[in-house]
Amino acid sequence: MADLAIKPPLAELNPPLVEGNHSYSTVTHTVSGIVERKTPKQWFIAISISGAITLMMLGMIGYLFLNGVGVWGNNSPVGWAWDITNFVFWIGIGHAGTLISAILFLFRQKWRTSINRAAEAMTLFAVACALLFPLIHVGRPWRAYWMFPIPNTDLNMWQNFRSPLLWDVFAVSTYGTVSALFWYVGLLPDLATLRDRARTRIRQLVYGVLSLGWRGSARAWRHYEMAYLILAGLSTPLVLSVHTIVSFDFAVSIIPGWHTTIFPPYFVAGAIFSGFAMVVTLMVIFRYAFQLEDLVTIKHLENMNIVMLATGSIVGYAYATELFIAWYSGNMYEKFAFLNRTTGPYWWAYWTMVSCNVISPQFFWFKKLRRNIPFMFVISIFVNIGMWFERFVIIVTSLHRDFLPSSWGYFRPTFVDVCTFIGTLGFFTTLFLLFVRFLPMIAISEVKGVMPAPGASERGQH
Amino acid sequence: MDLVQISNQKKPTGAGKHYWRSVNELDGTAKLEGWLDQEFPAGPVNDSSRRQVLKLMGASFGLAGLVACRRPEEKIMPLSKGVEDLVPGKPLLYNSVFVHAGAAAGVRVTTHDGRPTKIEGNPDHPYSEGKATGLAQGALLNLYDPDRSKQVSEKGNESSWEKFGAFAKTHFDGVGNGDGLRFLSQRVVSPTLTSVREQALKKWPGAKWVEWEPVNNDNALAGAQLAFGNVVEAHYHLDQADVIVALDSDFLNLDSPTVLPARQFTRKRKVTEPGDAIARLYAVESQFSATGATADHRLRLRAGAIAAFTADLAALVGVGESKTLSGEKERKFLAALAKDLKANEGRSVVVAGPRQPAEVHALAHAINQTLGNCGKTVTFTQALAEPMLDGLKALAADLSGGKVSTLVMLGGNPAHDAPADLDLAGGIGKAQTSIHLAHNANETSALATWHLPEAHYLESWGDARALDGTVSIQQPMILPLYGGRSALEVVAQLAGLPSAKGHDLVRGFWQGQWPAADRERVWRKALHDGVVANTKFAEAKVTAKAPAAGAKAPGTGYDVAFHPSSSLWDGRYANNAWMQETPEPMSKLVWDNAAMVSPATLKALGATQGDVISITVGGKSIEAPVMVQPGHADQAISISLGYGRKNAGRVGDGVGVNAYPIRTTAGLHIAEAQVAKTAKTHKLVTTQEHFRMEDRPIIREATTAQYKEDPKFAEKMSEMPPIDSIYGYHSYEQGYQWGMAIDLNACTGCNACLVACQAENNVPTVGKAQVSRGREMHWIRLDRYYTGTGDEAQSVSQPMTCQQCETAPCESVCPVAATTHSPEGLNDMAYNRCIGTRYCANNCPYKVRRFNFLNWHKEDEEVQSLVHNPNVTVRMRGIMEKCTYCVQRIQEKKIQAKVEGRREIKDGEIVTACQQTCPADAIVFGNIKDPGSRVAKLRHQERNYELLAELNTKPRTTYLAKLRNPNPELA
Amino acid sequence: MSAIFPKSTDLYVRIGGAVAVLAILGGVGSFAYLSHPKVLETGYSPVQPVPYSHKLHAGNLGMDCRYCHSTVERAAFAAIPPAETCMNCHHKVKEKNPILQPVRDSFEKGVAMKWVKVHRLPDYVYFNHQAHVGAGVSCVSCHGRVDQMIEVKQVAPLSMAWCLECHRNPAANLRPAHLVTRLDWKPEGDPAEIGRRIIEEKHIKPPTNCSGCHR
Amino acid sequence: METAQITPFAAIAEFDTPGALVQAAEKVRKAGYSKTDALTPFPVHGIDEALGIPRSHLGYIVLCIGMMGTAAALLLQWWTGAVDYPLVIGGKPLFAFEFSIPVTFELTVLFSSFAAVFGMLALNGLPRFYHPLDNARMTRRVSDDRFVLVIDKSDPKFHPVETIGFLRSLNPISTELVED
Repeated sequence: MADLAIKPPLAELNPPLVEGNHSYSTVTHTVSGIVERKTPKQWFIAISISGAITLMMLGMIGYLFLNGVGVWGNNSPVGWAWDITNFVFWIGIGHAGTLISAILFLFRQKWRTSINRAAEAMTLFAVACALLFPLIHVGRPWRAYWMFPIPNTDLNMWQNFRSPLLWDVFAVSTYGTVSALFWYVGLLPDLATLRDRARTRIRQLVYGVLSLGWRGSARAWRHYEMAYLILAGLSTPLVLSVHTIVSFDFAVSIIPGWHTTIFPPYFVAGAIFSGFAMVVTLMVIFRYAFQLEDLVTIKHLENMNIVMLATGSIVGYAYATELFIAWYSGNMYEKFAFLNRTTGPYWWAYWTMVSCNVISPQFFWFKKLRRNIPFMFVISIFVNIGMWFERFVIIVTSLHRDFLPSSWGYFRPTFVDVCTFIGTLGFFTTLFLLFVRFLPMIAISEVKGVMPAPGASERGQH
Repeated sequence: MDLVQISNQKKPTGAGKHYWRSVNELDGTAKLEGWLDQEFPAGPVNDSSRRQVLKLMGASFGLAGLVACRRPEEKIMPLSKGVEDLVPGKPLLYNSVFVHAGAAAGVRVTTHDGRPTKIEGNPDHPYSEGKATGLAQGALLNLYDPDRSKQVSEKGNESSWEKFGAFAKTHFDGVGNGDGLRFLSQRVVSPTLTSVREQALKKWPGAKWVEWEPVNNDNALAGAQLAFGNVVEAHYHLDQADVIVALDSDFLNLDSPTVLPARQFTRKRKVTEPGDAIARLYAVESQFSATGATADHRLRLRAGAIAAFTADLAALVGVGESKTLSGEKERKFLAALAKDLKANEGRSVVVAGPRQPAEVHALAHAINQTLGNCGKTVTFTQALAEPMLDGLKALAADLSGGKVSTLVMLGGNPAHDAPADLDLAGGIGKAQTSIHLAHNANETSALATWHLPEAHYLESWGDARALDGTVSIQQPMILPLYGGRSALEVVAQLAGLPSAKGHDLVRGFWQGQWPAADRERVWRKALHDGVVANTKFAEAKVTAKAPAAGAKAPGTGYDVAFHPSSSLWDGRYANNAWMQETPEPMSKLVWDNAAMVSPATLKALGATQGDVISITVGGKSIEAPVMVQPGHADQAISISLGYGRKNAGRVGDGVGVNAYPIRTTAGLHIAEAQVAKTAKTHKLVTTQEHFRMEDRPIIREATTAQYKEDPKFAEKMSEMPPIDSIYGYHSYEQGYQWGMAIDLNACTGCNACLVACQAENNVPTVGKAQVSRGREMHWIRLDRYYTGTGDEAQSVSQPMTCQQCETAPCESVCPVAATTHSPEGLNDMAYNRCIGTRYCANNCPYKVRRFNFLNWHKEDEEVQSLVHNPNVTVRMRGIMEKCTYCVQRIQEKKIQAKVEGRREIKDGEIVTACQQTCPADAIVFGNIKDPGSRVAKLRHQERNYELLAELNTKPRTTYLAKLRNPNPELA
Repeated sequence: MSAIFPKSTDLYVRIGGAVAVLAILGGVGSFAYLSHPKVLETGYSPVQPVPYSHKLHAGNLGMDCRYCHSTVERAAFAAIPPAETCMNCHHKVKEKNPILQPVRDSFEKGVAMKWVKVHRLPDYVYFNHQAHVGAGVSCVSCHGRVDQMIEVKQVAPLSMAWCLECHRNPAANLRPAHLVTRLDWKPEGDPAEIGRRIIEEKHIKPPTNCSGCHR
Repeated sequence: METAQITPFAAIAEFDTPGALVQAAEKVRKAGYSKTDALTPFPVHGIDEALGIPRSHLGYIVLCIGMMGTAAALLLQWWTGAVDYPLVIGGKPLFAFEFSIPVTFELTVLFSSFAAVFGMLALNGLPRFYHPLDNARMTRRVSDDRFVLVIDKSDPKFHPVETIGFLRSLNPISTELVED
């Protein structure tokens, strides 16, 4: 309540985070309503489509397991292609969620509250899609468990901790676990809300069990807030470390175009960039679909667009630096690698990447454009495409022409490559649809926390 | 006997699978035949796919597998009787002989429990010296070809040897003095068969015996006839020559024999000190050959113009009157060449290739004589045989004239590969009875009344002469898998000789040649050594006449030159997957042949690579995809024979283009053709797609002069920034430290090492579609780079295999430690630990790691797995594999030394498969810590360099820079 | 409002939780135990086509292992004897015994005996009897007291970990090479000391890197 | 319906704004009640001070377990790589601090997060599916827009009648005596 005094001036600086005249109960009602209302027809249509695509993905994976990695276009020298491209793409998407929920939390960015729940969900589902690829890209998936240090009595074999790929295993699995915990902790109070509003016995039982008997006692809130703060504090370095380590897969190698010291920051920026783009894509759709315009305001979207503008420019700067260093280093292999990227057989991929990632976000310098819903939607899609291409460019164009020209080659995807990737999009959408159907897609209790207190006495709290 | 035994080809269990017979049992008694049959394979079973299933089950079962914990029963089936010198699991070596292009090359065959698994050269044979060509080694796979004919058949219906025997008895008693009887065989170089032939012809005086090989040395023989008045064989001693001129001759790769010339030549090219002199090679040729690539000076001249060039050269060195048929460029070349030759009288040699007409050979002989080379760098002996084309013409005439009632074809595929204008296919139909003996039921078998399965040379007794007359006994290692018989046996049977058993015939014949006293000893020695003592021909003293009338100038059309395929030869190896996937040395083309043209010609044709062109010779035409060969002569096309088979089998059918239809008696080697571009295109697949070095110091080269003044040139070619490891380095001081040195100055890019590795390490083949995806599996590849302009290109070749880096980038990145370093400096690869992330391959700067993208053994039949080396794991899909310096050979020798109580392994005791077979001795393996070892000595030469040393990978394989010895006047 | 869950719920939940934890621990434990090669692999003793007793031949009659497994010192593989070897004696001894009929058939008809393999390594493991016997590793180290087995039984796990134990410190399993087939041999004095001496004179350095056994 | 027969569990009062709750809470503390609590839909600032609830110790728990994570990671990498099966890989040392950093960091974070979450649940005695307060009429809305003040019967000053009376004096929306 310390900041009550300075609320009026603040209000002039900052537009309200919740528009329309909402009270606690109306917020509760608006959000819970989505879950309690009868399922709309469109939802069934949507999920049956995305479900079908998911099934196709499973089919593709089955086909892959039966025949081997050869059903993809991967070859020698291009040992990694769409598989790892998709992996990095999805991991990158994931990062926005953690960033919004953790880093913005530490920076006391209150506007995060109405988008962090959905963003974290997105993180989880993106990580789920990402985790798929390290598992299925190996030649003998039934031996994938050898990547974990499970005590083995017969072989007496362990892992090689010098391998960035192994670091990845630890980083990504940790990231997945922690994000899940963080998300669930955030859900507890809202699950309790749903439990208390539940009419039917089943809902009571399900949400009753899920909410673990949360009752919002002040003594519980105290530990709760501490836990939330700690998790935020842990997730912040974690999220940075994850994409740093992912970038190590390349930076630690010796392949020109991979062996680059700026990868960690460059990858993290790119991850945030792509993640925010995905959040915007989703939010634009769902705030419209569920009439959440009051809670997810144009202000929220604008803020995210500003972040995209910033990170997009950083990424563009990174591209420029790469080229400069390649030229400046005087290393013939390095020089060639980047010349080949920009003018070689994959020039089209490189320039798609540049125009989508560097040029398109520049429009957000204009307030009008960054507050224009259809426009930002289109741009966010472009950015998603561009960031996929960034990973493709880094992985494939570096591999297909390295040191010895005799072993140079060219990569062409097969239909299995394509369908598997499209499949993950379906898988992601399916998970997200299930989420918005059965769980509160906005953090109710947190939003209440940042609302001006209702009238009864003038004394609200922050 | 269950399949696992066969599938993994190890844990030899005595009589595991009985294809086996020890030498002295081979004249097998009925009883032995008996137990052979009973232990014969029940029939092909697709084993690898079965293994696949087990693997998947093993994966999915989890605990279930544990509860039902007892394994599937595995049987051990010992021999019912012990067999002399068979120690289960110990390989047995036999000397035998491989006949190629009408001459013998001694081979040493490794057998594991009765399965021949590897062919190497016989060290005691003059034309092998322990080395073998890719073809000689690859021919092994034909033994296990599942498409080999397994049945005697009459008019396409199943029959049997018994039925055929009965038929033959009556039929051949009925041919009277044999007026209507004709024999058509491949080149006969077997003394025994020759004697049997004589007996047959004595029985049927009216009969005729014709020989035919589509790739033959008629021109050379005719050339000798022209020059000396009688048919003699020229033997070149390249190790005696300082200046060598190859006139359309590819003695390093294509022209047989190649092993001996390659050895002689490279011996003359080796250097130990910067000052050392090396031979100088001039090549004048149409297509870009391995020899041309090695040459110090190369003149590209369309095949038809070489005759004129030779005439001019002859004139310049004082043979015949002077003509000037050649152009400006040629004259400059000629002047310098002639000068160089004159300056090296008695130490030079001119070699004409088999595709050049008799006149060119005659001129070459005359030049050599004038230069006083005869008796020094070239000697002569009697020839093994006469030219064969005329005989075939006569036979064709008789056939079409209906003079032939019975035609016996022993091996070969005449209906397919005889000159088109003779229409033998049509002729064969005219003979009332035609009998065809062949490995596979091929195009000819389809036309014959009787088809008889022929035994592989590893399955049958025989003997053969080398070009110098040396005789080797051909002894089988394995009883015929499909009950085939050899030509020798069939002829003997037809002629009604007392015994038609190969062993009796061969042994009987030779026993007759030797004094009764020590027959047995000589016989055993001959078998043991692989050569029969004192069978060399005596040197023939001949003098060349003044050359015949001058050569004519080339025509105005395109020259099309036919040459054998370096992989399929004349087509007989078309169903051999190893050979199909062995890249053509210059273009790296696999699973196809193409019309090779120069960049200029391609432009002239208005075509791009892969466009199909039609080549018309005398009204007949074929369509072939066109491919650019830098350095090829303009207005000329080279196309290799042996492709486009219709009845080769599952591997060879419909692969490539059949060039025989435009090959006529008039233009058997070089013909004038009309060429036109068609609308069609065809996908050509190569194992290498980029042939420029991009100014990277990959293959380092200098002239001998440059080397002399700057011995360290090779190292200086890459600026090496001082980089270091943050960890410091692991020390490799203890025990053996294996390393390899490859002398680029010796390597001719002949592929012998590649095939040797394939056989030794069970390297799978993947097929055209997969190669096009860059998934070929060769552990050692020969990188080919072109320098200079597209037209006047020079070319260099570099064997590339795992460099066994001390700070291996591949090892650090493997998450499961499947690839680690051995204390002896080997980059170990544990297939059974590999999960297939492919990270190691990505991080390998040499890109020598190979990944099993799919199960390459899916379609294998059981018999195909018999070729596997039991000492090397057969890799399943999803696994990374690579060269291990033949670690199985290292372990074998180490164990042997231990058991013999030796502390040290001698230098050269361990040889890798590639090193073992390299005709040029370009690859040397050994202990680099032993200063006395050959590898250590080579590494201490100044031209030694580490490839990509700037990456600090510390490779154990190093290269010795290439040297050329150009003529200053042409520089 | 009335509570959703009855008062007793939490007690049951906690009990249930405890049980679940125990169950999981038990499951993991038993899996680890069952999957251990010592349990999974040892004790395998299939029925053979002829009830050949090693106890009788190698034990009571005191025949040397190498009489039948003759190649053990010369090759990677210790040969299973051909029927011929059996007949060397059995054409006089028990030449009518019906149990031996399969052996006689094999000998006369040339049909191989179908013995069932007891000691089996995976395809990708290259074990070499010659090398081990030569170094002085006794048969008993891997095969146990075969001379006391009526039916041969696998006694050692033959797992990689088990192999490595010995490859890391072989001393305990070494003896003078001429005694390798003396399954009942007891060293006079400290076996470790004997081992050390043999390692010394024979330069025994068993490999522990991959290519030592996998190729 | 307060009668002497029933066994009370707590006395509770309901407010409609966080401000009101906090004011009331202060009075309750001043009145000497210590076994008190508040049920709120979101963490209300100042309530801890108002009711005199001490700070959470969760941080220390997390720190200890996090350190255990660090140790475990380093031990794992050192023991497996350098002790149990030392293999030369890429010519690098069997164990080195440099290449151990990533995994060590990740495991530290993993352990800490588990500590934070399960520590929090443990400190709050969760999961707890039954609670006497569930029987109260008004507690249903604390997860929506109501703020409830609780005085537990274990409080020495607790008396069913007087405590309720005292609560009424804080002008709540309503009060209730919750049965056990």
